[in-house]
Amino acid sequence: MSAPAYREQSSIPLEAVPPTEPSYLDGGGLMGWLNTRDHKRIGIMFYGAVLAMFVLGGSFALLLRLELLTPDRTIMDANTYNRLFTWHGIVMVWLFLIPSIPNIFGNFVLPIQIGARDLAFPRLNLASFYVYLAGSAIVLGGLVLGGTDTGWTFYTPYSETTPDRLFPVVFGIFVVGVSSIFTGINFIASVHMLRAKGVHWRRMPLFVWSIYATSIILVLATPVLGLSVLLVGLDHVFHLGLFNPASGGDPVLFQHLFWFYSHPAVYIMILPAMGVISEIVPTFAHRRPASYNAIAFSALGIALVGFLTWGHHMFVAGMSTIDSGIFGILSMFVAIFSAIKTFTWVATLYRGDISFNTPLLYFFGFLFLFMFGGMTGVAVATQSLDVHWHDTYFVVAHFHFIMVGGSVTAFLAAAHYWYPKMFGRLYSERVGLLCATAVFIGFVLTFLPQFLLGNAGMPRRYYSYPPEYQWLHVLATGGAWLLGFSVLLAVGNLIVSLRYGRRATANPWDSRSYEWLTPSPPPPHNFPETPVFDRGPYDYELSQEEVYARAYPR
Amino acid sequence: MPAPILGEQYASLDRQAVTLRFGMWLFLASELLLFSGLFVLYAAYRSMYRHDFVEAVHSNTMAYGTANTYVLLTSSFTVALAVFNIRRGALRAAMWLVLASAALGVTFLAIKAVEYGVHIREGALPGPYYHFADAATLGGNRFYTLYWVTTGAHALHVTGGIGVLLWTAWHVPRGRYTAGYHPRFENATLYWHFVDVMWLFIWPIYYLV
Amino acid sequence: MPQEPATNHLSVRAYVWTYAALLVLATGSWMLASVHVPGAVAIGLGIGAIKAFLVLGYFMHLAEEPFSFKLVIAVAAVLVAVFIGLTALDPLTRPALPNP
Amino acid sequence: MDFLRKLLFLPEQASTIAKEIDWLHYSVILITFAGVFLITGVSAVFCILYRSRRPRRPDERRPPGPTPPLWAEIGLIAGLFALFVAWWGVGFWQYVRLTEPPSDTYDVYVSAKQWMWKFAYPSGSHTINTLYVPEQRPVKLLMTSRDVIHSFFVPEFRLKFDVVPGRYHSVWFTATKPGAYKILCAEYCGTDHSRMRGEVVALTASDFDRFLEQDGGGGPGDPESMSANASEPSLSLRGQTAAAKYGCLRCHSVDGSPHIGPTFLGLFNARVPLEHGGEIVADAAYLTESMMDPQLKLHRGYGPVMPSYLGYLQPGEVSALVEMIKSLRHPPASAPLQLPANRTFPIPDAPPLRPNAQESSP
Repeated sequence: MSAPAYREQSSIPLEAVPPTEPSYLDGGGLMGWLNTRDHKRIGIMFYGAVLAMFVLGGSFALLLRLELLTPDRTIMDANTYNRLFTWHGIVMVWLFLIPSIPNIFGNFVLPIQIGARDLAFPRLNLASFYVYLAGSAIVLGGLVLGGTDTGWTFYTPYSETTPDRLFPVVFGIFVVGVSSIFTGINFIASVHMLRAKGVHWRRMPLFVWSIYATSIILVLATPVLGLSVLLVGLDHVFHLGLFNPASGGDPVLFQHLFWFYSHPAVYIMILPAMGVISEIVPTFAHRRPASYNAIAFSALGIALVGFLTWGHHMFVAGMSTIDSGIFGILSMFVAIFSAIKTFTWVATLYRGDISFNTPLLYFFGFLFLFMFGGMTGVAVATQSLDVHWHDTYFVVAHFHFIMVGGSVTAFLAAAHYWYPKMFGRLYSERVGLLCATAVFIGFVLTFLPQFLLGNAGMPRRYYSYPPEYQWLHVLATGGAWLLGFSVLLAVGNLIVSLRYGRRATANPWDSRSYEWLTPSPPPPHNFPETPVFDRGPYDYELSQEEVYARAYPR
Repeated sequence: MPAPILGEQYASLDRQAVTLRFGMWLFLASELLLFSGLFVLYAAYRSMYRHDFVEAVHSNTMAYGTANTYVLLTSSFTVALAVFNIRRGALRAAMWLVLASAALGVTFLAIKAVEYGVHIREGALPGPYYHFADAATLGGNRFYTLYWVTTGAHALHVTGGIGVLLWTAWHVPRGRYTAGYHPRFENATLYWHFVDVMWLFIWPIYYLV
Repeated sequence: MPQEPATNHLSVRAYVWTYAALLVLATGSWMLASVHVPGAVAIGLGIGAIKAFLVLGYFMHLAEEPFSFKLVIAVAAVLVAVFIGLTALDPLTRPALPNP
Repeated sequence: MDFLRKLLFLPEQASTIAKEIDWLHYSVILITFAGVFLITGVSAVFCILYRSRRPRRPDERRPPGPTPPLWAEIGLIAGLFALFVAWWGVGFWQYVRLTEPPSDTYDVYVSAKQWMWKFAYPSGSHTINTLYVPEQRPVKLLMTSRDVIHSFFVPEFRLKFDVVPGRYHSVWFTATKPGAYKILCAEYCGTDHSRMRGEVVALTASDFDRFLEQDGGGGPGDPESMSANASEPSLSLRGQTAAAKYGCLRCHSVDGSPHIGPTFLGLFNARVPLEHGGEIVADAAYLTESMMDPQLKLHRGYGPVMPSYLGYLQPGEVSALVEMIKSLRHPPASAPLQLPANRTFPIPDAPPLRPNAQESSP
């Protein structure tokens, strides 16, 4: 039931693969890190940068919630508030959520999970990191110089006429997009070309499938975002009026362009999270996923059908009724794929051999919140209901259930799940379980009231609001601060364990997936010897010894 | 002649070459979606201003655009021949063919510059600067604004492509490519072809129909 | 120094024929533009697509590449079509209260 | 049901459509809730039933676990899909009803700007931030914006639609009972977005008539609109001014005689034969379109000579012109203006509002 059970099986994997080399963490000095081509080191560098962005975006959120404590001014004026929610959106979406799981855990784990020594284009990978840093610097620079108050959606014609410093911000987003495309190309090429002998398509771990599906979106949707925000930037600087009705333009067209990226972007954020969950559930239930195909193909389904649903953000924007209807039904298809995944996860628990560790507790939170978010997603995709809910707190709550309840919870789950592999230590299980519970409670407290606020008619992006909404806002603010502190505590637990945690074995969770075949932390070239696989990643019917024997034939 | 470096993650040079080309195709797919946004705008505005757009197309400088089509098609041909030659190991021929393609690219830009000059003189400028007498409508304004943005983006890509071609040609005599292993050479040509393909769609919608 | 290509790569003749076909198609599309025919847009874009197909298949050697390469371009092309189609459908089917 | 509505914090149902939409709302939310709790509950039960009870051994082999039968998977997916499609069907049907007004509506022109709402009534009066409508009668709003995108949102009516510059959007509703309801701007529009609020005041038929009669001078209790209104002629009068200003009357007569263009007299809602075949009802949509893109659907028998007025006509002028044409019906112009235009009235009695509706708009 609890963690100590693992102590007894400590040394077997290590004996099977004796660590003959230093780990990837050792040596090289500062330049060895900054100039590295090692996907694991690049992943760790992304970890640092992305966490910093998370803290930044999170503190914006806490300030916003503080302001909403009272119906009128609490700590800031309307202009500051409008800037702050814009920054919160921009930082969280582009600088935290999009790169978070793919660039940290995807980078670190994906090559190992396909049995490769590195990604296909290691230099491109490093370039992706520095391009990301440069883009973030430009965005943050633009924010420091005065920022922008358009909201992260940059709707025209407001964004074309607002007197703020828009160009550096959108240009920075464009640059960050380039980094995303680099990463996506790298992942797709690696999955196609670098799988080790024996890892055929249906033997890939499910996390690889979801990162692969994510990369398709990264490569094919991001350029459209780059284009549309640059066009807005150009309009802002040169007043071309591309989307400005004063010169015959159509503001709704910008929304088409914007959501063609930004709806699939939601799947960029949630698909990797689903991949993490698809790894955690079989590992802790110690059994094969109830249906491998269902999870793998629904990931591809989400990625591709996700491209066809962008119009459901525009039901009341003045889109034609026929187009609305088409987008409405296409949106329902995506929900089906997510439902398939959810059922499969739950079915995997059935008659398993379940050990209850922090990642599984996070999975629990994820399951509830993601389903709630997903089902309210179906609700807001129902057109007549969306008319009432559109641009209210209901929508805010819905996408935070997916983005925070889904992606951030899965991010924390992944941080705990792969922690032993990345750093060779175990975190404190007790604090971990406590934090997972606190994160869940804080989250529900923050966002459940927001559904009710939305029902009551509270529009989003409101600095001041009718006083009858106040007590729900107070609840949400309290929850937000609880959520903030519990996330900090969870991260603190991981940081403290870097130094004080017990040493981890190669396979502390008794998993069968490929990344647990290497020592913890892995050597620079991932595998002590080139693996040749004669088994799948979820073969729990094999014993530990067989598992090793079927990956390293002698 | 230095031997090509095999990355530790690859089983063979062939595998590495295929992967590099595959990466390039992925990048091209990404670029295609970038241009698609501009085509979307064209399609949408054309459906809003049908008559204005037809009128504006006929007012456009068709001779320049058509000349440029032939220039780009020819450069595509020469750069394809360059690949043919490097596969045979005829390095010098390959280099000269690449340089010829780059020269054709410069020709394209020169014609484009002259054409832009015509537009500027006629007042067919984007957005608020538009005062073109032959298509003095809001739709005409839309058409030429999109025209400038689209061909401008394309011209930027052509400029980048010329840079890549020159860089590639510079490396040919330095023994970077061999008959057996030249994925980066092929990637440079792929990029150039892509620029050509985009023009194949820009040309009819902005100059012909 | 020059050696025969190792695999079944294209011959010079194939390149020349492709080039000739491209020139013919370009000229054809140009001439069509001067006579007014119904569906000129579709014809113009269709000819453009054929030309693009030739360049992709032969000049860019997509025909020789593995299936995965073709799939990448096919998926991208389908997405572009959907993107253009569903977006242009909106202004085409809006109620006619266009502009104040 | 009312209990459920309050539990969900939904505001009261004050339009005809609100009740129907709420039915869908309840069923979607209840099924959603049930599903989420059921599945989470099942997985919690699994976690307890199948928890690991013994220490791990390295030579342990575990059974692969059962795979759910295919028919169960397909059945579940198909059932879910049917449910979603049913929701979509109902939702889309209601959405179409929301966007397509009945024919006999009372029309109000809405123009939004940062950060206020202006409502212009066919009688020529207009009000700021407060919209007066008759109860039990369909009201159509023709909305446009003068600057950026706004969104007209009345929670009690379950009604929201973006107000986009450069275009007219029409929405309609029927208020079911007298009262005052919040108008909120739901699309972010700048600094005072959250203060861009207003009120819909639904009046009984007799009160509304009284409002119309007395309102040649101004909206009740709204000094700003009153002063603005005192010198403001009716919409159709302003249409006449606009028609003179843009030279419409040089080609279009108002007395029924054909000229370079078709006459305005009796044009509204007449069936017009088209140059390229077919015919069309000359409603507000067609008239507006013909001002912007005259050649698109040309009246048969007239040359393609009219220029486009796109970009020249101000937003209010289009609606004024349409109202003007509307007023010119057969028999010849008995009363193009239903109200004496420039008379001032004493401030009318406050309409009967419910107590909670007294909150004034900013």
